[in-house]
Formats: sequence, structure tokens, C-alpha cells
Amino acid sequence: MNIDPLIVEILQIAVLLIVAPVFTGWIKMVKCWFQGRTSPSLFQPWRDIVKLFSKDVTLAENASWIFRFTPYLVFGISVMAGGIIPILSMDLPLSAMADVIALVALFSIARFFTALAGMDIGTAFGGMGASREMTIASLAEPAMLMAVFAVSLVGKSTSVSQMAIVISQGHSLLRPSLVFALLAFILITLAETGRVPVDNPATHLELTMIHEAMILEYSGRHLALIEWASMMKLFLFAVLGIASFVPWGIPRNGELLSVAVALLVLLFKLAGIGVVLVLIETGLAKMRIFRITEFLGSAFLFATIGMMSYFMLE
Amino acid sequence: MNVQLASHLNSLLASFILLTAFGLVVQRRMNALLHLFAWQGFFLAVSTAIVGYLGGAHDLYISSILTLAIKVALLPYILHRLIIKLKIHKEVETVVNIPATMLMGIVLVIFSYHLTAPIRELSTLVTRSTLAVALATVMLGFLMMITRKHAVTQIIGFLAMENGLLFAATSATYGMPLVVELGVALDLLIAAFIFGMFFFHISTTFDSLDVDQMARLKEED
Amino acid sequence: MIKEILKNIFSKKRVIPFPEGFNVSPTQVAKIVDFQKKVDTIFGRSLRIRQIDAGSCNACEWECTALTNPIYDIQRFGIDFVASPRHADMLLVTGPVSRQMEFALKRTTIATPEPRLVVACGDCAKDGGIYKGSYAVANGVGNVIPVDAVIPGCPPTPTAIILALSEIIDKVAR
Amino acid sequence: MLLSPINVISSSFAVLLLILALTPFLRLNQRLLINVGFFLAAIASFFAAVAGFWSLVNGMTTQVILPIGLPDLPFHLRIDLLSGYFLVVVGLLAFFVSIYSIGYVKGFLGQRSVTHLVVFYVLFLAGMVLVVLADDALFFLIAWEMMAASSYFLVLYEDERVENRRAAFLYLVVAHVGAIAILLSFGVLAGLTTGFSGFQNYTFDAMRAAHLPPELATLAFLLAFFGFSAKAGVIPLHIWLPEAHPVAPSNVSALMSGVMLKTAIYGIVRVVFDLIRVFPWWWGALVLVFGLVSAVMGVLYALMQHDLKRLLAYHSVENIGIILIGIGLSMIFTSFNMSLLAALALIAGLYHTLNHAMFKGLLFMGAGSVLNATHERNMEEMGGLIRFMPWTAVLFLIGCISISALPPFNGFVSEWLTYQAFLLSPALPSPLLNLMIPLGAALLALTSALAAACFVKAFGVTFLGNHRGHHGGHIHEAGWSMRLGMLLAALACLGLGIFPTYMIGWMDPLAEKLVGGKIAASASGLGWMWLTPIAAERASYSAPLAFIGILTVVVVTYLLLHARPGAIRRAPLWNCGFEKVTSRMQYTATSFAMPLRRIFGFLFSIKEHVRQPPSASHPAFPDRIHYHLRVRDRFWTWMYQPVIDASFWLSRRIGRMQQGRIQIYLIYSFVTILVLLIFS
Repeated sequence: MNIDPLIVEILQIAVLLIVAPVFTGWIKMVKCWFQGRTSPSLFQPWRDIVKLFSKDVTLAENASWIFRFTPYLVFGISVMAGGIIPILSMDLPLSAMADVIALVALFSIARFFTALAGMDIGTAFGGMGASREMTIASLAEPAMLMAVFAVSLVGKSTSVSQMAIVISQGHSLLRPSLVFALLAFILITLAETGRVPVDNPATHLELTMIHEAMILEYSGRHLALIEWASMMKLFLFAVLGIASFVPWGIPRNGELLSVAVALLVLLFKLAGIGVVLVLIETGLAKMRIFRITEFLGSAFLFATIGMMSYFMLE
Repeated sequence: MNVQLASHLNSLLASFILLTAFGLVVQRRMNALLHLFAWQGFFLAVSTAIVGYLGGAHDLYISSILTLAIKVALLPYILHRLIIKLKIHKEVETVVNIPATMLMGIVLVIFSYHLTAPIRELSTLVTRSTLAVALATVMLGFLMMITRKHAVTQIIGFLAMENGLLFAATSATYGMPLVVELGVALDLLIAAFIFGMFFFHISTTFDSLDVDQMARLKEED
Repeated sequence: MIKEILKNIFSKKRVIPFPEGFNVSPTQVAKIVDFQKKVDTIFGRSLRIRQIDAGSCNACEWECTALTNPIYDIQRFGIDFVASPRHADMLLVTGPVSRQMEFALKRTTIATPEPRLVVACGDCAKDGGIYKGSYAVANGVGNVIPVDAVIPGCPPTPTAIILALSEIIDKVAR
Repeated sequence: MLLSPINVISSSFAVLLLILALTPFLRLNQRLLINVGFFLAAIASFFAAVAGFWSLVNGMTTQVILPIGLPDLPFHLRIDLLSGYFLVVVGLLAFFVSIYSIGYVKGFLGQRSVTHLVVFYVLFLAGMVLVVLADDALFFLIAWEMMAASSYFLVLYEDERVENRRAAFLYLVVAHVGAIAILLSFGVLAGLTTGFSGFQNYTFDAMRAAHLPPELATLAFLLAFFGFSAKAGVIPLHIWLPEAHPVAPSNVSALMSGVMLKTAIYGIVRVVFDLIRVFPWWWGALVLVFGLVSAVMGVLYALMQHDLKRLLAYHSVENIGIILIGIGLSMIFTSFNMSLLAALALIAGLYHTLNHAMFKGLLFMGAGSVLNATHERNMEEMGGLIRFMPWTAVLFLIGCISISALPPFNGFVSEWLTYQAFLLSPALPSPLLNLMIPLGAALLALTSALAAACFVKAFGVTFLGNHRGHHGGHIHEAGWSMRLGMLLAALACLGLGIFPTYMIGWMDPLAEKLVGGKIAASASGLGWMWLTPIAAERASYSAPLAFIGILTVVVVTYLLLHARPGAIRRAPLWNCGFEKVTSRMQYTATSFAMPLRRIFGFLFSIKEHVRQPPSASHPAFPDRIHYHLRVRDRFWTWMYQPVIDASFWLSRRIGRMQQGRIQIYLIYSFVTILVLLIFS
């Protein structure tokens, strides 16, 4: 039997909201294993979020409305993005709401406001975080667009579900353009979601922070929303990668059984992605901020080689 | 394994060769450079074998085995011993402004693609599309020899250029005659040995392998 | 690197099981019923600690650092150290609040959202310790901000800190 | 004759003339003069916008020939789709800015007479409207000069400052170099085809009819492109912008940056797509390259500024670049006659023209009210203004979001269309272009990301944090009319961002007329909510849904979280518990841009040195440290300094002839006569 696409949408957003913290927990878990420690439970991020919701909020005296508005906006954008990327089915009414470029732009408006919130309370750390975040973002943007370009050459479209449909037809792992676009996409994801080697999500040292530095003054439910949203962002980049590079297993339409299967396949893929991510994070050390130019430069190089090899070799 | 899949594989390998060429240009560490070079040889060997399979030119198998033996095993080993003997195996060389070098490389690739367009029109082989990549590899090797100051990195660039040439030969006209292959291979070995001796002399004379030192050889007036 | 990782994954864990691994007297064991459940009761199995060095000699800091290593590894209980008091539930203060740090300590305390715990860690934090009576110190955290609990010891061992934490949480739970 | 756009536009001229007529009587009561003058100006520009919109949607072209002008060279006026569109651009922003001016210009009351400000403002408006209306070379150039001269006097308004005089002079020089090039280009178009026989081919109609040989066409294009680029501030001809815009009164700089630059765009489009029409692809490539360079360099220079209006001026350079990118792509597609894609790219470019007029006008108005309130242009002296002037802050923020090309506001739509045009470039037959053009797309992405960074800096340093300046107390919110003007512009930004399909529907006939392709049918294939430039499965974007969706989620979350009345406690800043936190410890504009300054430093000439005066106490504890940073436009030293030196050298040489004795001059003239007699 077929499910109504709208229900699939709601299902997807539910999956996003629920699974994203678990995905982060899974990454922590694998990391603990790799470091030979006993890990906290898979649901630790969930417990943190719930705890934070139950706590009070302590606002800086000079925080303006932007500071209080930002968490809700960032959260809202992440939730909306969950309805655009095909996670459980490719036939989504909302997936036409934004193509990849608009999706990236949605993320960048979230970043815009986070940076403003960092500058709002007028500490040096906030400004530092904002400055670094915007710098890295502006370096990552061209590489991202190049990767989109390479994929859209193969997918003949920039709308995510269309690309997923086209790519899931051909045996695309042999196409150099997609391979290089994938490499570039991985590097960009590390930069955009603030993972090692670009940023260390677990750092305690203010001077090395990028994303943390902007949210140092958040507390209570605001902090909960922001942390939840950043977990969702990681999850969304993961599913975006799945949809545009390994879309096999995502059904064309919301047929009940295949959606259930798709959920299982998704969890399987996510587990794999988590392991890869942890391998990268354990293998690399955090970079000096001015080495990130080279890091993202190579991302741009990968994407460009992908684009060129489409014209030259395919 | 059907022809279409094989040509797919071949183009994938071509792109990997291009990638390793870029890596050679921007990589800083000696050991990493050697590994990249070995990988490039490996991709080259595999693609040569595939081309041999595609074109039914079976002497290409031999040249692929030659490549495997010399460029993947022997030369990297020699260079490895060399840089260990010269105590530069941990050395990190400064490359001038890596992003700029990358952009230069991209421009070179576009240029070579533009250059090989007429040949692509003429040729009828399945592998003609990889010709541009081959030429780009040669140019990138050249770029590497230009941007690097260190003698060892320069010989690696030289060898990368030679890889590109071999690749061009295989992709343009299913490989050159076997005799030529053997000759080239032999030359490479000899070249490597001679380079090795040179290094010893350079390093003993200037106690460094920085070729800028050679500027001291010109007579002052 | 891969070798190391595989070794870490498959070798036997070196972490000390809680509470039996800690050599504590039966009376204490009787007091410590399942730590995790207690962390659960108030903080939903998630306790975030902000450590404040109020002029300590860094011995206590070293012991706190040891808490997160693979041997003691309090992160398995869902306890973690964070970078900002606004993210924290518990302030772990070490050192005999030196005059220089007094203001910072007060300010950090009001910056911490409710509900919060303030724990003085180490003898100095308790009552000034060996610095007691010096003109430069405030003789313990208690003289500056209200303290919920004290962890004695100079410095307290990681074991002591974990046991004390469990007792503190036990106390607050009631 | 029934009512037609031409009557409406003439009535708007009537209103403008009425202002000029009233000025002498109202001169004595300045406040009344401001109220009446700018109110009437608003009405006039509103009429202009109506006329333009009318002729745009009805696709009607009306021509009139005014019997004035030189003997047997009458003035030709013409409203067609293109001039209609630009009339909308001019009129709409001029409407907002005139309302804004009612409040803003009152700031000058008591300092200096505003009479000539009003007069030249009116002349400036009239000039801009006439430029887009003109239908012959002569009248076009007259209107062009009228616009240039009046804006020169407007820049010179506060003429006691030396920087104003310098900027105005620089602007005058560049504008006239450009004007000469345009004149020559028209000369080529009109004259060389028929060999100057008769003056009848100075009308644009004659130029349309004429078929130029390719090399003459190229010459005409290059001249026109040079001339109009000088007005539009395309790099490397941009240097007058960052000088002139900051010193002009803010309402004038809003008009200059928002509209006057667009008349140059109008000129390029008119000459290329309407007068010449057939051209090789490399013209488009040329425009594209200059557009890309202006975009990237413009935003990078903007990042280095800490003068708010200067920063905005450099962003005008960037946005002109983005517009030119669209036009250049459209030219490339046209030359390979792919009319559909050409229409897409052209609409992207023209759409960005309107968008830039709206948000850049809004931003300059915001900067104006900040300037009015703090008497500061230097961002390092601002901060925390969001608490003193909340309205201006919100409206300025909307401008920032729009110009940073972030959804759901208008800047994003046009840049998104440009990206789509880029992404469809692989359809081009030329393999070389296939490889090159994507790199251009990457540069555009870099530009918009850097713009976002720049406006986080601009808004964050100006409005957020704590106030850095000294006069924190008496900062007041802008007056109602200023707020109204900004509010209208902000609403326009939002509307243009959320209902792009209607806009494209109106621009479609224009695109069809110029490049012969229409995209409106496909663009709103799924209804007005969905913007699908080529096809729904190619790419789609729905601003309304994104806007409403995000809004609902935000509201729902907020309500859910506030169902439980969570106590929000205000506590002082933590900031590592540091005791003496002063507003000087915040990140400044300079420090915000530092990483990018280091990464892209090779593009600027940066002089940076730290001086530590020997202090009485221990050297480890300096009293103060002087940090001096100077970032300069490389183009100034590369291009302009040599020219200036050369001209000074030449004039000194010529000055030798200047003896001041009457006999010498008589000898000069006598010799001249002799020479003439010999050679005749």
C-alpha cells in the first residue's frame, strides 16, 4: 500500500529529529572504542538535550532579541531541510521547495544569524568565533558549488531528489566525476559541520574554538536548540551525501514496505558513515586556522577535477 | 568484463592518475611523495593492462608488468634508500603558496584539454579521451620540477613526466613498440642511478640538496 | 594508526569497574548504590562540570584531568567537563580562592543557570589548606560563594573525587 | 488622445518643474521647502514608476519627437519595454528615497541652506529619467551630462570639507572620460556607417536599422562598454565610487548607488542587445570576465573597510559585477543563439539590477540614519546601536540579509537564477567554455559567501555588542519619514524575494524582445508558488513555502518551549569571569576581517606596523601600543598614479608657455595664423 507523501514528509522530519542525536551518540561511541575506552550510552546526546530543556536560561545583560531569536531560527531551518532531502522516499511534495543551492543558502542563513548572535553579547570570543566561522564558510562555498556542479552534470538537475533518481539508475561509482565530487563533499562536510581537522567539537580551549566560541554564552533551552540543530546539520549533510552519491535503497515512492526497508538501509549507511568520520577524526589532528585554506583548496581541487573529468573522460 | 565497463575503469584510472599528479605537485613530505609516485605507477600499470585488453595488444601486458616492476617497486625503493642515506627522509619542503599552485595546475589541465581537442577528433580509439589527462600529467610533472627546490623532488617530477608520456602513448596509439618501452625503462633505471650519484656529489659539495645552491657555481665578477 | 585502533578496539578495557573496582570500605559501598541511577535522578544522566581554578597549585587539576582518561573515564556515566559555566550544572572549584580570583568566581557562579551545584575540591578549597591565613587568599570557597559540598584531600585522588561526586549527588537527590 | 504612459511621464516632469518653480518662493522657509519639495519629488518619481510599469506590462512602445533642441536635430523620446523597466527601477527607489529625504535633509537645517540640495536633487531625478527615455544620441548625451553634473554638485554639497571637493573632482573626471567614450561610440554607430552624410542617423532607430561591419561594431561596443563601465564603477574604473558615495548626503548616495549606476547598465543593454544585436561570443566573455573581477575584488575591498558608507560603496562595485555576470552570460548564449538560456541569464541580470537598487538604497538610507544619529561613519566608534535605534536596526538587517543573497529575500532569487544560468552552460557547443564557465560560477559563490561575511561584520560591529563611542547617551531613533522610506524599501526586498514568478512574468516580454526567448511559461510551470526557471525537474525554489515553513516551525517551537514558563534570568556577561570588560575589548571590524585579510592579502597593498612607545614602567607592561594598518587599492598605484603624474608633467611643460605678457600671446596667435596660411 502507498503512504501519502505528506505523511512520509512528517515521518522524515520525525526520523531527523529522533535519529540525529543518536547519530552523534554513535560517533562518540565509535570514537570511544577506537580510543580503547568504555563509551557512554548511545542516547547520551538525547539525555543532554532533555536535561538542558529542563534547566533555566541565563541571558547576558546586553543580549538583544537577535540572541534569543537565533536558536529558534537555526532549529527551524534544520527541521525544514529535513523535508527537502529524500531520506525515506524520493517522492516528496516539499523536495521541490529548494534545490541544492537553495539548501546550502538555507544553511548559510542559519550560520549568518549564529555569527550575529556571537557578536551580539560583545565578548571577544563571540566575535572571534563569528569571524572564523564566516571565513571558513566563505572558503568552503566555492568548493561546495563546484561539487554541486559536478553532481548536477551527472544528475542533469540540481534538485536533490531528481539527482538521486538519476544517479540511482546508473552504476555511478565508476564515474570519476562522482568519485571526486564525493571526496570534495566529504572535506566540505568536515568544514561545514565543524569536525576535526577544521574545528574540534569537544574542545575546552576558547582560543581554538570556532563554532563553540559563538555559543559560549548560551544556556538552557537555547543551548539545547542550538546543539540539537548542529547534530541535525551533521545528520543532514550525511543524508545529503547518501542521496546524491549512494542513493540505492531510497524508494521512488512512499510504498509502506519499501519505506520501512529504506529506514533500515539508512541506519546501516549512517553507521558506516559514522565509522568513516571517526576514522578521519582519529587519524588527523586539528589544523592551524591558516592551513584550512589548503584543506578547502584541495576540496575545491577535487570538485574541479570531478567537473573536468566529466567533460574530458565521460 | 565487457568493453564498456573496461573503458569506464580506464577513465576512472586516468582521473586517479591526474589526482596523483596534482598530489605530487602540492605534497610537502618526502615519504608521502614517494608513496604518491608509487601509486601513480600502479594506476598507470593497471590502465596499461586494461588498454592492452581493450585493444588486444598483448605486448602492453609486458610493458604494464615492466611499469609495475620498475615504477612501483624498484624506483621508489631506490629513491627511498637514497633519501634515507642522505638523511632527508623526514624532510618537509616548503611549496610556494599551495592554493596558487593548484589553480595553476587547473589552468594547465584546461589548456591541455584544449590542445588535444583536434587529436580527439582524429583518433578512433576507445581510450582517446584520456589523452588530455596524459598531457596534463606531463605538464604537472613539469610544473613540479619548476616549483620545487629540492633535487630529489625534481627527479620525482621528472619520473612523473615520464609516466605521463607512457600514459599518452598507451592512450593515443595503444602503446609504443616493446623495444622502445624496454629502452625507456632501462634509461629510467640508469637515470635514477646517475641522479643518485649526483645527489651524493651535490650533497657532499654543498652539504644540502637545495638546487639554489648551484647558483654559487657561476663565477662572480 | 589502524593497528593502534584495532588494538584499542579488541584489547581488554583497562577502565576500573564502578564501584567494586575502587578499593572502598564496605560501609562506603553500602552508601554508594548505583551511581548512574543517581546521576539519572536529578540531571537526567547528564552532568556537565565546569572546573574553576581559583588559585590552586594545579595538583587538583591534574587529578580532575585523570578523571577523563581511559582508566577512570567518568564520561561513561554521562559526566563531562564543559568550556562555559552557562553550559554547566556543577562548578568544581579548586584552590583557596585567591583575591585575584574572587570576583571571577562570583561572576562565574551567577553566570551558571539554575539548578546548579558548587563543589569545593581539595583542602585549599575547603578552608584554605596550607595557604590558610595568608593575606592573599579568602580561606576557602565557602567564604566567597555558598558551597553545596566539599571534597577533602590534598589533592583528592580521582577515586576520591568520583566517590565524593556520587555521595554529593546522593545527598542532593534526597 | 487617451491616457498613455507618455502622459504620465510628462505629468511627472510637470511636477518636477513645479518644484523648481516653487523653490525661489519657498527659499526663505527651508523647512517648508524640504517638506513640499521632497513630497512633490516623491509624487513625480511615483508617476515615473507607474508609467514604466504600465508600458512594461502592456508591452507598448510610444515615441514622441520634441520640436526643441538644435535646428533640425529635434529630441526623440521613447518608452519601450527596456526603458519602461528601468523607469520602474528609477522611479520606485526615487519614491522611497524622496520620502526618506523629507526627514533626512532636515538634519542639515541650521547648518547650511538646503535650497541647492533640493534643486540639484530634482535635476538629478529628471536627468536619470530622461537618460532612459532618450531615443537619440544627442539627447541621450545631454541627459547623461545633466545627470552627471547635478550629481557632481550633490556630492559637493558639504563643500567645506577637502575630501568632498577631492571626491567630487575625481568623480567628475571619471564621468567625463566615460562620457567621451560613449560619445565616440555613438559616433561610430551613427556616423561611420553612412559616412556623416546628413544628421538623420543620430537617432537610435537609424542605428538599429544600420548594419555595421563587424570591426566597427566591435569598436563601438568596446567604446560603449568602457564608457558605461566608468559610470557603473566596473573594476578597474571603480575608484571614484568609494570616494564619492561616502561624502555625498546619504539620500543622494542611495540614489547614486542604487539608480545612477543602473543607468550605465541600461546603456550597455541598450547598445548591445538593441542597437548592435549581432556579436561574437567573446564580447560576452569579456563582459563576464570584467563582471567576475569586479564582483570578487569589490567584495574583498569592501571587507577591508571600516567606514560604513565606503563599505557599501565597494559593495555596489560587487553587485554591478554580479549584474554584468548575468548580462555577459546572456550575451554568450545569444551569440550561440540559445535564446531560452539567454533569456534566463538576462532576466537574472536585470532582476538583480532591480534588487540591488532596492537593498542598496535601503542600506544607504540605514547608514544615513546611523550617520544622522551618531555623526560617525567609522564603524569602530559604533556598536550596540540596536538598543538605541531598534527600527533602523531591523530594517538595516533586512538589507544585509538581502544583499548577502540569503533566502527568502530578493538578493538570493536573482543570484540563484544566475547560478542556474551557469549550471546550464554545459549546453554550450564550445568545449573550452564548458571548462571555463564553471570556474566563474565558483567565483560567484565565493563572492556571495564573502558578502555574507562582510555584512555579518557590518551589522555586528555597528548594531550589536556594546557601544564603543563616547556619546552613547543621546543617540536617537530616526524620524517617521526616514523610517517609512526604509520600511517601504524593506517591504520591496521581501516582496521581490517571495513573489519572483510574477516579476519574471512581467519581465518576460522584455527578454523576448531583446534576446527572443521567454521563460515565464516554464518559470511558473507549477503555479506562482514555485520558481522553476527551465523545468520543474531541472531546478526549483519556492520562497513562500520556505518562508512560511521556517516561520511556522520557529513559532511552534517558541510556543512549545514557553508553555512551561521557564525562568529567564539576566546575568552579567561571563567572558571568563574577567573583571574589567570594556567595550574596547570587543572584536572590531578590522580584527573581524583579519583572517580574510591574511588569506587574500596578496590582492591589496597592506601597510601594517605596531609601535610601542617606551613606557615608564617595565617594558613587559606597556602603557599603550599603536597599531597602524593601511589597506590600499592596488589599482590606484598601478593605473591612476602614472596617469596623474603624466598629466602634471604635461601641464607643467605647457605652463612654460604661460608668460603673462601680452606680446607673447600676440606672437603665439600670429604664428598660428602664419602656419595656417602656409598649410591651407
